[in-house]
Amino acid sequence: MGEATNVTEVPLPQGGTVAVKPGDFRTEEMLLNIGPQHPSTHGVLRVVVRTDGEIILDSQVHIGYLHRCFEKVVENVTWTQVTPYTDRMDYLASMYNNLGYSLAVEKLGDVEVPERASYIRIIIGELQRIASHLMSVGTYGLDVGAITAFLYCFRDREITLRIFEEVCGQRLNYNYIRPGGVSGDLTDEMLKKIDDFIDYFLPKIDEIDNLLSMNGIFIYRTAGVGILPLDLALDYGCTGPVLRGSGLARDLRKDEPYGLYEQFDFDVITGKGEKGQLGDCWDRYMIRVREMRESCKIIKQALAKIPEGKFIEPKLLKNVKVKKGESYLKVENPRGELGYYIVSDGKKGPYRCSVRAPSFCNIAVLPEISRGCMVADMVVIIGSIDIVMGEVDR
Amino acid sequence: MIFGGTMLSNGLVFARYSLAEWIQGLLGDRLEMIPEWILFPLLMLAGCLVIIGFITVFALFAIWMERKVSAHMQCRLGPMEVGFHGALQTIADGVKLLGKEDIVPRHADKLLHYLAPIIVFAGVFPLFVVVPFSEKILISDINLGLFFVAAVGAVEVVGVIMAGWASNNKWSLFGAMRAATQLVSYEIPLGLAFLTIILLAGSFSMVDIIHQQEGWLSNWFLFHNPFMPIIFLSFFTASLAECKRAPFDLPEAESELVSGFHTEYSGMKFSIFFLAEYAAMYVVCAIAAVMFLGGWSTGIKPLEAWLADSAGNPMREVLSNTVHLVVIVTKSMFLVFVQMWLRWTLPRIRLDQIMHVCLKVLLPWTMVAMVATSAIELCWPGGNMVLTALTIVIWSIPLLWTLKAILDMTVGIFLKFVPSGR
Amino acid sequence: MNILNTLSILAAAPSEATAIWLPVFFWTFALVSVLSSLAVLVVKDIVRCAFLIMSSLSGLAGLYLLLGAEFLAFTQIMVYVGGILILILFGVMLTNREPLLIKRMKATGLVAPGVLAGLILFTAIGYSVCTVDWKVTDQPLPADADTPARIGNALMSDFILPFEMASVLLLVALVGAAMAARRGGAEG
Amino acid sequence: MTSEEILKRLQDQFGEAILGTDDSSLNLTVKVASETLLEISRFCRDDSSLSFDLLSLVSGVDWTDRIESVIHLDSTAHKHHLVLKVDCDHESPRCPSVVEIWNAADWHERETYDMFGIIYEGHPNLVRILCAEDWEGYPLRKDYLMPDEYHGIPNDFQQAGKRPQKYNPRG
Repeated sequence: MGEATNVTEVPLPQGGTVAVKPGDFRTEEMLLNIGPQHPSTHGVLRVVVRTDGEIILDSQVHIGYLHRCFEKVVENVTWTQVTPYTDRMDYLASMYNNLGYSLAVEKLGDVEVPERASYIRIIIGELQRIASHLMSVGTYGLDVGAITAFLYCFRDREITLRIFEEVCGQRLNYNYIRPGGVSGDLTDEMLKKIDDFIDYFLPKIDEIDNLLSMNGIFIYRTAGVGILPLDLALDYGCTGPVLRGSGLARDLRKDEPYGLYEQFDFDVITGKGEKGQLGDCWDRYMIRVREMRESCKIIKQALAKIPEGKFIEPKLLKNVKVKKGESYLKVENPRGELGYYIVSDGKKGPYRCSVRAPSFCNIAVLPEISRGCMVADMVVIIGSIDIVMGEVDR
Repeated sequence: MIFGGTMLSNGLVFARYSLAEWIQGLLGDRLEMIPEWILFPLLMLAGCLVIIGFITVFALFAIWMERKVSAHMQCRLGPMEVGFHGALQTIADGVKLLGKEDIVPRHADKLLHYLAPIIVFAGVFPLFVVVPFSEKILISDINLGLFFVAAVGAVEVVGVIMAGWASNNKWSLFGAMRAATQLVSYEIPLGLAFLTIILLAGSFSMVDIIHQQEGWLSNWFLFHNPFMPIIFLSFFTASLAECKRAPFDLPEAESELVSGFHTEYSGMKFSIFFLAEYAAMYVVCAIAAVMFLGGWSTGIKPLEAWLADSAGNPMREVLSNTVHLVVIVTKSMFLVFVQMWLRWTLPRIRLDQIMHVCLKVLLPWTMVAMVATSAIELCWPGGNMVLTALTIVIWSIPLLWTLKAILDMTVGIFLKFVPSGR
Repeated sequence: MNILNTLSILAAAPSEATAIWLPVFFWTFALVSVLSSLAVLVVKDIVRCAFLIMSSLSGLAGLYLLLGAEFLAFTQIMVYVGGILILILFGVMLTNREPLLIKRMKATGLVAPGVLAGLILFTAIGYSVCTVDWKVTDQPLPADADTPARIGNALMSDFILPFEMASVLLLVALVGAAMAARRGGAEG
Repeated sequence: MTSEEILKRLQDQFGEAILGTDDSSLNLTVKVASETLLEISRFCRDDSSLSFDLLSLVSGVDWTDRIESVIHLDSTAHKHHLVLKVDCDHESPRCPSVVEIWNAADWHERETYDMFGIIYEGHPNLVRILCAEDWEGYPLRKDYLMPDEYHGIPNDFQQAGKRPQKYNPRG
C-alpha cells in the first residue's frame, strides 16, 4: 500500500497543484459562508467554513457586524448613565449586565447597598437567568428542528417578561439595577406573582425534558457532538454552562460569591456525559435546563426571607461618587463570567470601562470543536454555546 | 392491437360513471354528434383538471390544517382573522404569492430554474391517477398500480436536483444533494413494503388490494401477521422521508440550509413546490391506507355486504360510494395528521443518521418482516385468525399508547385547563 | 348509443376512432427521444446534458407504453430516471471543480474515432434490424402479454441462468464499490 | 492564596522583573516589564500554587502618555485573581503576545489591537476583529477622531453640522 508511483500533479483553479494517485477518490473542497444572515447563527455571526461535502474541515469566525463601541460611548457619560448601555450588550440577560456593572461601580465607589435591594437583585437576577435559559433552550430546539419546544419556552418566558415589565416598565432593556440598589421596589403583589410563577414553572421544566431533552432524536443529534474537553475549555477561557458542561464545577455564585449568594443553598450543575461524552452539546444544553431548577430554588429562598427596608439611596439615582482607581469584578451571567474592568480618574464618569463578554470568549472555541463535524452539527454547536451577538460585538 | 397500452386509454376515463353521467345529462342526445376522437382528449383533459382541482383544494385544506394543528400543539391559536377560524387564510396567502415578484438569481441556469418546479409537480401529479377514492370514483385502476407509484415517485428527485443546481446557490446545492441521497435510499424500504403487499394480495392493482382486505377489520393487511406492523411502520417512515417531511426534512432544513433546494424560489414557482409537497403527503397516506388499512373498507362486514348489494338500487350505489369516499379520505387524513403531529414534535435528524436509519434499521427489519410474511403466506395462504389475534396482542401496547395520545390531544385539551400565562 | 358503453369500450379496447391520436402520441414521444438525444451531443453544459438524457429516456418510456409494454415503461422510468440519472448527476456535481460554475465540455480531439465508432454501431444495429426475421402478427396481444407474473415466471424458469448471472455480477460490483469506498474513507 | 502571598511568590521568583504594584486597583495588580511577560505568564500558569489557568480578559487603557496592556488572570482551582500590566509606548505600542500560553488571549489581543493599536508580537493572526479591516485609527485611544466618512457613508456628526471635539466629555 501507499507506493508513490504514478503520482500526477493536477492543477487547482486557485493556483498550485495537488498530487493525485491513480485510484484516488478526490472531492473538491467548498467554501461556505454560514451567516452573517442565516437563521441559526443567533444574530449576525459569520462563520466561513471549508467543507468536504458536508464535513467541516476548518472554520473561521468573523464577528463585528453589530459593533457599536460600547466602551468608547461610556467614556463620555456619567456613572449612572452607563447602565442603559450595558442593557444593550447581552439583551437577553440585561438585568445581569446591569448587576455586574453596578457591583463593579459599588466596589470601586464604596457604595453601601440596602439589604432589601440585594435580595431584589437576587430574585430578579435569577428570574432573568430563567428567562435567558428559556430563550437558549427554546432556540436550541429550533436549531435542531423542534419548533414546538421553542414556543413552549417562549410561552413561559413571556410570563417572566410581564413580571419585568411590571417591575420596571420595560420588557427587554430594563435599566433596573443601578449602582447603589435598584430603581424601584418590588411590591408584595409582585412578589406573590413571582412566587406563583415559580410554582407554575417547575412542572413546565419537566415538560421541556419530556418534549426535547430526553427525545431520542434530540439526543442522537446532540450527544457526542462538539465535544469540548476541559483543558481546551479553560485554554480558550470558556466559562458558564460551556465550562460546566465540560465537567468543572465553577460557578462564581459559589466560588466568589457576590451580592448575598453565600447565604443561599443551591447546587452547581456540571456535565457528566450521561448520553454521550463529557462536554458534548447535550451536556451544555442540559446544564441550562437543570440550572433553571436551581434558580427556582434560589428565588424561593429569597422570597421567603426578603427583608423590609429601602431599595436605594435616592441621591444615588442621580450619580455616584467614585474615587480614583480601578476594579475588576465578575458575575455569573447566564452565559458565563461577565467581567467589568472599570478605571476611574475620580470624575463623573468612567475613564475606561472594559467588558469581558462571556459569549465573546466562548464563541472563540468554535473552530476547535467543530472540526470534522457536519454542516448540520455546526448549527447545533453554535446553539449549544449560546451566544448573543450584542454581547460578542458590543 | 392498434392501441396497445391500456394505461393511456384508462387514464382518460375519469370516474367511468359519475363524470360520464354528468356529461350525458348535460348534453343529452347531442352527445352522439361529438365524434369519439374529440371526446377522447376532452375526457383526458377533464381527468387532469379534476386531479388539479383536488390537489389544490386538498392543499388549501391541508395547509390550513397544518397551521391549526401546529398552533394548537404549541398553545396558540394560529390564523384566526381571515374567514371562520382563519379558514380562508391559505387563499389569502395564495393570492399574495401570485402577486409576488418572480426572482431568478443572477448566473442561475434560467431554463432549469424554470423547469424544476414543473418536474417536481410532474412527479406527484400522475400518482393521483391510481389513488382510489371509491369503487367508482377513481381515475384509473391500472393493473400495475403500485409499480406505477414506485416508478413515477422517482421522478420528483430529478426536479429537486434540478432546482438545487439551477439556483446557483450553495445552500440549494446542499439541499439537492441531501434530497437525492435521501430519496434514492428510502425508495428501497418503500419498495420492499410494496413487495410484501403485492405478495399478499397477488396483484399490483389498488382495487384488487382493497378487495382483498374487505370484510371485518381483522382482514386488513396491517393485522395479517405479527410482522405486518413492522412493514407498516417502515413504510410510513420511508414515506415521510420521500415526502421530505420532518424529521426527514433535511433537503429544506430551514435552520441549517436556510430553505434548501427552494431557497431561491419565490412567488408562483415556490407555491408549486409547496403544492407538490402537500399533494405528495396525501398520496403516500392514501397509499398507506390502501396497503395496510383496508382502503375504503369500513371494516364492518355486514355494512360492507349491505353496501355492496346495490344491484338495481342506484341510491344505495350512491350511498356506497359516498361512504367509501368518506372512509378512505378519513383514513388518509388521519395519517396526514400523524405526519403533522410528528413534524411538530420531533427534531430533525442528521444526514449520516438518515442513512443509518435507512440502511441499518429499516432495511434489515423490512427484509426480515418480508421474508417472514412470505413464509407465513406459504404456510397459511390467505391469512389466519390466530395470527391476526397474535398480532393484535403483540402490538396492543403501542396501539393503546397511540390511542391514548390521540385521546389526550383531542378530548384531553377540553378536560385540562392550560394556563395561558398571567 | 350510450355514453357509458362508449367509455367502457374506450377504456377496455380503444376503437378505430381514437386511433387517430396514435400517431400524435407516437411522434411526440419519438421526437422527444430523438431530439433530446441529439441535443445531448450538441449542448455544451454537462448538467443540461444529464437532464436531456432524462428527457430522452422518458420519451422512450412513452414509446414502450404505446407498444403495450407497461412494465417495461415503468421500469425504464424507475431505473433510468430515478436511479441511473441521479447517479450521473451526482457524479457530475461531486467531481465538478468549481461547483457552482456551469461546466463546459471541451473538445477532446476524438471526433474522428467517435464518428467511426458510431457508424460501426449504427451499421451493426441496422443490419440486425433488417436481417432478423421478426414475427409479425395481425392478432391483438394476449391480455396478459406484459404481466409481471409472466415476466417473473420466465425469469425463474427459462431464463434462470442469465438472471442469476446478472445478480452475481451486480453483487460483485456492490462488494467492489463497498471496498473502494472503504479504502477511500480509511485514507482520508 | 491571598494577594500578599501571590505577590511574594512572584517577587521571590522574578525579583527585579516585577516592577511594582498598583495600589489604586482593588485587585492585586502587578506591573511587569514587557520582556519578562511571557516568562512570568508561563510561571503563573504552570506553578502549582498559582495555577492561573483561566485568562479572563486582555484589555488596554490609554493614559495619554502611555498605553497599558492589562491581563486579568483567574485560577479555577485556588479561586484567586491576578492582574498583569505592561506599559507600552504611546506612539508605537508593542507588547509580547501570550497566545501561546492561553489561547483565550487570541481574540482579546486582537480586540485590543483593534481598539488601541497595541502590536502583540508573536500573535498568530493579528488583524482587526470588531472594526472593518480597512478601518483607520484606533477608536479607544483618547486622541481618536471619528473619520469624516467611511466608504462614502458620511459621519453623522458632520451631517449635523458639528465636529466632535477632541476628547473632552466633561466640559
